Amino acid sequence: MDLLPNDDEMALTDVVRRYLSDRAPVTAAPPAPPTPEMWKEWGELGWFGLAAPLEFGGGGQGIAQETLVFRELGRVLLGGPLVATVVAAQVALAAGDQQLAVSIIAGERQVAFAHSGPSGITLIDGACASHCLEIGDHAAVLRSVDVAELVERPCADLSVTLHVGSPGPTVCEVALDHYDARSHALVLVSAALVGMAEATLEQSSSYAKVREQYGKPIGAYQAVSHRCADMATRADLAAMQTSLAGLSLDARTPDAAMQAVTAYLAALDAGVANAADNIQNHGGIGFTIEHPAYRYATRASVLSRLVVTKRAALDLLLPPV
Amino acid sequence: MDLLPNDDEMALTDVVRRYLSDRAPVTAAPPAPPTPEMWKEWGELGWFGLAAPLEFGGGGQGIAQETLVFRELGRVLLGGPLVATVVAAQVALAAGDQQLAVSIIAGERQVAFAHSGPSGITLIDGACASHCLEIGDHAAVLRSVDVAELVERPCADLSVTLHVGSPGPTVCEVALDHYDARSHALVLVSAALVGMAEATLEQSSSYAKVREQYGKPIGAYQAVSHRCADMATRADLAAMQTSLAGLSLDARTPDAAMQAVTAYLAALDAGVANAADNIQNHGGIGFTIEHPAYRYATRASVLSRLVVTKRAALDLLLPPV
Amino acid sequence: MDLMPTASEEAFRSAARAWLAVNVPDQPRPTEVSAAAAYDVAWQRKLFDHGWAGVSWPKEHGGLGLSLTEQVVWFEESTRARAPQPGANFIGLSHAGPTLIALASEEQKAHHLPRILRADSIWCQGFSEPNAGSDLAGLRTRAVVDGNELVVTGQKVWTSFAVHAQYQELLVRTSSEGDKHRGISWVIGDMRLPGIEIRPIVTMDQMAHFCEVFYNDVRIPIENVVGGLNNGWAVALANLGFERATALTAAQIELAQQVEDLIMLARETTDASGRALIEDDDIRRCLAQCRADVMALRAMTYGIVSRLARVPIPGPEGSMVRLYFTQLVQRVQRLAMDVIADGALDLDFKGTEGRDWVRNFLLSFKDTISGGTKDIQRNIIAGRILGLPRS
Amino acid sequence: MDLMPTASEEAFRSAARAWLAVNVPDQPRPTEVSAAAAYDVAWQRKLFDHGWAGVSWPKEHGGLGLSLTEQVVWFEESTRARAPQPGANFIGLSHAGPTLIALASEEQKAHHLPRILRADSIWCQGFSEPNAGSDLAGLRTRAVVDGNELVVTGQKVWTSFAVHAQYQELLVRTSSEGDKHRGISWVIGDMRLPGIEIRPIVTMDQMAHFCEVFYNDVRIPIENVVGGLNNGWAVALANLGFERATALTAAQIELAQQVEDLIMLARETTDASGRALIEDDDIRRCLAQCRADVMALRAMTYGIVSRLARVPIPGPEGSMVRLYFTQLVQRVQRLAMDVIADGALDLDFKGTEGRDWVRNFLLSFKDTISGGTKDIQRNIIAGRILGLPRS
Repeated sequence: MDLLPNDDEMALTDVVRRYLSDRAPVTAAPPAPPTPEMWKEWGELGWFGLAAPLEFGGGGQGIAQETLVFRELGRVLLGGPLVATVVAAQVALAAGDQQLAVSIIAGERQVAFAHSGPSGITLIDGACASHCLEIGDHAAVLRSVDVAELVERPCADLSVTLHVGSPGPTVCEVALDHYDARSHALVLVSAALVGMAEATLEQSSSYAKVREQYGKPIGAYQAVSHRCADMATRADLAAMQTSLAGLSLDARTPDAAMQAVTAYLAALDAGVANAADNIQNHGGIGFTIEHPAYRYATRASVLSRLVVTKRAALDLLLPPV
Repeated sequence: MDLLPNDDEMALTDVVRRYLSDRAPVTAAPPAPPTPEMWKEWGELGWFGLAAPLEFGGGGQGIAQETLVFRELGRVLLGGPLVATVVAAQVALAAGDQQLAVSIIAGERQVAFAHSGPSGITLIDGACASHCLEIGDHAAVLRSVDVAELVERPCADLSVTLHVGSPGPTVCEVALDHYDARSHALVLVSAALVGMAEATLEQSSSYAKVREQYGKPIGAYQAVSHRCADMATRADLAAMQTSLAGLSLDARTPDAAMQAVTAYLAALDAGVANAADNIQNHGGIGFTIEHPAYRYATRASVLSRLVVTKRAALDLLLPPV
Repeated sequence: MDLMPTASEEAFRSAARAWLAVNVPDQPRPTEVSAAAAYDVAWQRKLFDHGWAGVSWPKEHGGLGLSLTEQVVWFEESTRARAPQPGANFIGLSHAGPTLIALASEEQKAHHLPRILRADSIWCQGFSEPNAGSDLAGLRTRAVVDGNELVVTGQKVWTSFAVHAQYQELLVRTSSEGDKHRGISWVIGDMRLPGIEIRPIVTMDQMAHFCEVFYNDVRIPIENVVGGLNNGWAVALANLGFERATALTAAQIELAQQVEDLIMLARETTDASGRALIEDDDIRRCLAQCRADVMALRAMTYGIVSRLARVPIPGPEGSMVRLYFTQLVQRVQRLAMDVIADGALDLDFKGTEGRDWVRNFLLSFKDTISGGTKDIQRNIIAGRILGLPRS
Repeated sequence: MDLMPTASEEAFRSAARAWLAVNVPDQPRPTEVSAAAAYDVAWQRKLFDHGWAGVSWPKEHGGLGLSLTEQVVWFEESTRARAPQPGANFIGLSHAGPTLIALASEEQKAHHLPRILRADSIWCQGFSEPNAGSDLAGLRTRAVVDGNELVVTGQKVWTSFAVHAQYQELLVRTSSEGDKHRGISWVIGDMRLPGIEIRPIVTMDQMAHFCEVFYNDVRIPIENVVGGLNNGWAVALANLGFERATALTAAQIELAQQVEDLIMLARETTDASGRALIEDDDIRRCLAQCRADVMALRAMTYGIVSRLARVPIPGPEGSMVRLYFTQLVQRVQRLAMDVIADGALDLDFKGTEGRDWVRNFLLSFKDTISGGTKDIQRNIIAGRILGLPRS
């Protein structure tokens, strides 16, 4: 049992982190959705199939390793339907549509999450998506989608797009019993939230050392320092549980699905609460669009509705009788 | 609209407070249940019928004034079935049993709350009770009871007694529509909890000024001082809402029952959370039986189950559909 | 203790209710800030024209000369009728106005107070600076006396409606000697003077609720100082006291209404399985808790009014109301996101009565920061109410 | 990252599970403290006799010489089998023992370690004093060197099992010069020496879990100092590190079991209307949240074990575990009071598996105080992990 990265895994983290700090550092202004060119580049970096078999262009590693990458992507609030795309590749593989899987893994297609409702589907972050993925209670369904035919709505997170309308036909459908798309998605969302919780902790902690009020750095006040201590505790709890959940899915342990839901609950709490505390620690500048702090709060809000809500997650952990 | 005591009301508070600081100051050791003699004296002081008509030995005042007395009784954790006795007198009056009412108001009888369960009734604080009061969903029922025939159990609050067994016959029953025994009881419990919240705030605040660690009074640390600020806020909120609820019951406003439930929710939160914070602020000594701090926590636990639980109170405020 | 309204309070309530029933505008307040300000001005002017402006303001300055209780009754009735909030007129009506009433010269009062009530002039606040937030007394915007003028240089921030305001309650440093609390002056600043530059700041709800204001040798007549040169800290404290006491009452009552709207929404909204959200014990009890909390908040505010009826100077108790209220707003707005469910992703989602639930949620992040952070409120409670030593 | 147990870990788990299945005592641990101590000693001796004592202790001192992972496996299996917890042997096994292993002389180790493992000697702790709680380094119990003896005078408090203990890990002031952190020594104290008086302290669960210990010219051989004279602060810090790292693992796993017991109880208990408590969405989700929280706590502990496998010195991370764990205990115990409903009034109420729910609830008030308050844990996290300035 080892929840910390080994040397290879630390190298993986480093490569991703260096690429992102170079190419996609977090900004106060919401960035535009990733272009198909950028997406292709990320596919070449292996982000969409790290846990997929080598023969389909995947990385042949595990979901545990994917969580390390997604922590980094979360840390800088990288845009685009990253989680849905990774999971969609596995759905396609599980359904036997290897060609689709290969093109997704290669970064040639974006797949966005969709939620069905009375007025059709809502596509989250699907501005450039060719397909959409909906995870129901029993199965994951992959459909084609033509974004041009959907109506755009403004999203609470302006770096995320929302489209409403009708999807195209079903391309493949895989029972969760066969491939647990929900758990995979929850663990990747958790990893992104962990990265966000860590990033906001770092922002608060750095700011508390330099921002002065009443002639002292604000980090010398327990009101601030103890809030930071709670942020650190939440982030560590969520990070460790997310690693454990990733490893559990890879090992197909009997409790893997429960571990994934638990990771999501811990990471959601850390992502949401740390984002709010980070805004609080920054004071006025924290709730303006001139500092990235607010984007962690709006992104956490989106992630809290990407796969299942918190209450639905609790219901998975202890179902209604 | 005036939620603060006028001169007469302040004088009432003063008299009670002076009597209690003389005769029944709060102690670390749990005191024995009040004797019949003490009870008689309290009856003569007017504590059991302040809001009852003068002709039955009552004080001819209102529930609002009763809340001022019960704040003081709560503050020193006075023992005995005080709330049930006051409410029982009104139940007897509403049922037309004036003789019983007069004897209760005079302090000649103690009436304790009872809860029915599969194994009979549980009598709370009824060591010297001649009757027991059960408030159901629709009516308040007063029964005679012979404590000698019940089995004693140890209570989490050692200054409170618990007895289990069968009650005697029903003496009177009054629909809540006719006399809202539940709201009256909730407001008096709220007042006691407010007194407790204020007492624990005062204990913490005093201790924080004199207890030193690392060469400073602990009240100079925001971890402690901000906890105290939260205690003060809870106590004030609960105090104001309890006064408003008492006045609303006296004025029979349409929202009086809702005001009473709200008072209970605010006061329960203040009583429970302040007791816990007070123990925390006192450190080690706080959770021993050598300081009164622990008694506020155990008493709040008893009061939280005396009339309705918190969840049941929320259900009164917004009933299940 | 007394619940019974006086006959005149009752009469005032009936009259207000009757007038509001037919006069509240149908169209909701616009979301965009300039349009919202125009809407606020129109409403305030209508109130003035019909004799409802300045309920608790002195009659000689155009008010109704009634008590704070009637002011609260007005807030209650106007929220009940879903009338507009003070909005852009908030600083004038609840900050600057009361300060002028208490401390300004007769000339200043005669000039400014009716204009505030008639919404002829919008006021804004110029207190905080980039390096003087919680530590407000650390402000550095300098005002040098030059003849009978003050020459102001510096920068303010978090100024609401700076673009729309005619006047500003401006705190400037007029002396840098001795304790930082001395040497501050409270000045009536005309926002149209040369040398003032305004830059709107967009907050996370994508609206420009605040501005930065830059002062480059702005010349203000020295008679615009209120309460005496170098005495501005005391003036500002009184002002903050007003804010923390009852100025938020209208917003508090509106929050209670939002909770009722949410309960309604939870009855109307179904989850994926077709069950109404209100049938979920967990959601229902969260809503019930909010209902209790806004009711108790009302009592807490009545407590403040009761205290002010005895001692007419706002004490530190307002910090308890503010601490409780601002955290409660955040709790209610977070719960709203659960109730509107998938709507929470849609920035323009409208609920009952056209409420901007998502923008309200986003804007609520500011509540425990602006007007004194929750940490500062706790410092005030600990220090000034409980007498605990300073940290 | 790696989940797979090694073959030897697997073998250890199977063997432990098999042995525990037939050896766990039927009778529950008595509530009364002396009877509980006797019960703990009997169990530890049985473990020793069957070769299960000191899983991660060195072989040469009677342990099994296995890794910390196997130690955690032992805790998991023994809690799963509802075996007794270390109880009275906690200080010896998790505090004093590891400290002696790290820093004591060969003679001291040879004498004490097997006795701890065999439960021949119970150990207690002598750290806190009435005026040295959070500020432990402010301790004043004096030890004067007199020839080859220390003469100890003073008072300790919050000592568990002082009445039953043979030895004590005792912190005394051996120098009052310079910084208060220097001049402290860590001493092996024999609790049966003349001049020691013990007074039990009853806590709010009505049990005597703690004692005050008074020292009147107690003479302790100077060779009982461990880690060098005046070097006790460093020794104690290492010791606290052990506690905050993995010593609480057994208690954490037990908490997970309590949550499952509560879920069971909520299925079996009905409310006044005859509905099972588990059917209430609110109670069910509170229980689900606790289930998630104890699972995540386990991951956090594995994280500590993973760190210790890389750097075998406990770091400040243990404070995060302790901060989270102690607050979680209180949350679980409070929820338990809701689930047992009217049973919450009855001090002797027994639930599933004979758990003392009410006493556990009462005792949980101490959890965020003893072993370093939650405020102190946050100070450590802020200062030593995040590098924030001291207040």
